[in-house]
Amino acid sequence: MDLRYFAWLRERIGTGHEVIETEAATVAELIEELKARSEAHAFALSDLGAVRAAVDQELVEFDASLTGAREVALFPPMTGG
Amino acid sequence: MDLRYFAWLRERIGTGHEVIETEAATVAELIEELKARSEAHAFALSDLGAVRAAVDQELVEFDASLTGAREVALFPPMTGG
Amino acid sequence: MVPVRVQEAAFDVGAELNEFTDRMQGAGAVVSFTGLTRDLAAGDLIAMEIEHFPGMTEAALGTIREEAVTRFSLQGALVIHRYGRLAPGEVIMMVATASRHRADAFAGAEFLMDFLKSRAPFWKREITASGADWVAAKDRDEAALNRW
Amino acid sequence: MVPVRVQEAAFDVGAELNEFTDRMQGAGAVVSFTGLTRDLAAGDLIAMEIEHFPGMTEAALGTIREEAVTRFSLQGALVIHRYGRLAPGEVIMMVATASRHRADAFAGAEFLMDFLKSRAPFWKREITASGADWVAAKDRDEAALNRW
Repeated sequence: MDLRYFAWLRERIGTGHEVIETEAATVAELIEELKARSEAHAFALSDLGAVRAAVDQELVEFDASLTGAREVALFPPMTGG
Repeated sequence: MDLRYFAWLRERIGTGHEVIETEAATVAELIEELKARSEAHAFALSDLGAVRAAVDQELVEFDASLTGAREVALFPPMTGG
Repeated sequence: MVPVRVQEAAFDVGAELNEFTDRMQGAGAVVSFTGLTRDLAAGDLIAMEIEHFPGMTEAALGTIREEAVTRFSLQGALVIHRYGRLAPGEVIMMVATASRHRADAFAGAEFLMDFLKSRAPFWKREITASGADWVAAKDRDEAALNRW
Repeated sequence: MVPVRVQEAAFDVGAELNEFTDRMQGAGAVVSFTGLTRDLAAGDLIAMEIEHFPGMTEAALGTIREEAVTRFSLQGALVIHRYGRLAPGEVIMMVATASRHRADAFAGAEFLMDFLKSRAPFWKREITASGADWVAAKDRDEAALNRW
């Protein structure tokens, strides 16, 4: 699965893109897996109130299913405009 | 006193400007005087719900005093913008 | 630049907006409103004629503008309104507001429009194939003032 | 003209607004919003960097735009948003809306801005003399969504 990170999440994890194998059924499960992946991941994902997720470029809640998903993006709350 | 009329009030009265002598103490009294002036005035001023007034270029209510006033303008509700 | 203008001549909304924005140093938000002559009724509008009360118009717009600037802490506000004969699709008027945050710029522009609409001495007349009619004031325009 | 554009290059707000307005035949009201990089903190902003999520950004803005058009019966809506490095006072983005009556054009533009702000994948970073900081999302921006 393709993972994409943006803004300070990207900076803390140290990359904007990685490819992983996962059996996670939901975004929440995926995030738990990622936190175990490295200290950087754990730090970046320590405050989930400040994390938003998109599955295949659609904003979702953490309980969203990953069935059929090809890409998950994690990032801070958006600040456009 | 200078009187000015605008829009359909001007058209119905037949002039945009006239000068009159008046002892009217308020706009309401002035309007009553004007209605007695001609049929055209009476017709133009028959529906006071559709008449607005300005004394010396400031919007006022009909009970506004005319003490010291030099000009009274009467016109329909405004439709700018 | 004069922040309130009442004129017969057409003007370039984009150029006015750019010039206004350039002068609003430190503003984060600029809102503009443009009013155009629509083809109102059955698609047969030939022209819109706008009468106004020279002198009072400028004073009323100036007062409304000052009130908007104070009330919404605007960094600037611009009002341009035309009078005379306009073709369908022509620009009648514009307002622009600038503020630090977007909510104030939006509120300031809406406030300006609401008051300008019912408190500035302009009267519109539509010329159609079947004659000329003064545009009636709308109850909702008067009601719009109550929210402020 | 493409109604949603995400680009690094600067653009001319006035020219875009004029072009948009020219295409809105029959509209009586056009509203524009322009967002500018303010000198936010202690007056020492050197630059604003805007990161985005290519592909998702265009899709999200397109969805928000469609929703605004449907909801407020707009005759048209335009969204242009930049990314990359911007100097203080530069234009970040604009929206424009057109409708028959002014209330819809205003509401449509505010709706677009509220959703764009918290639902389109842009992230701002301020570069100042003392370093670089990601701009924090504001509670009031999230709260602004609840009114719609």
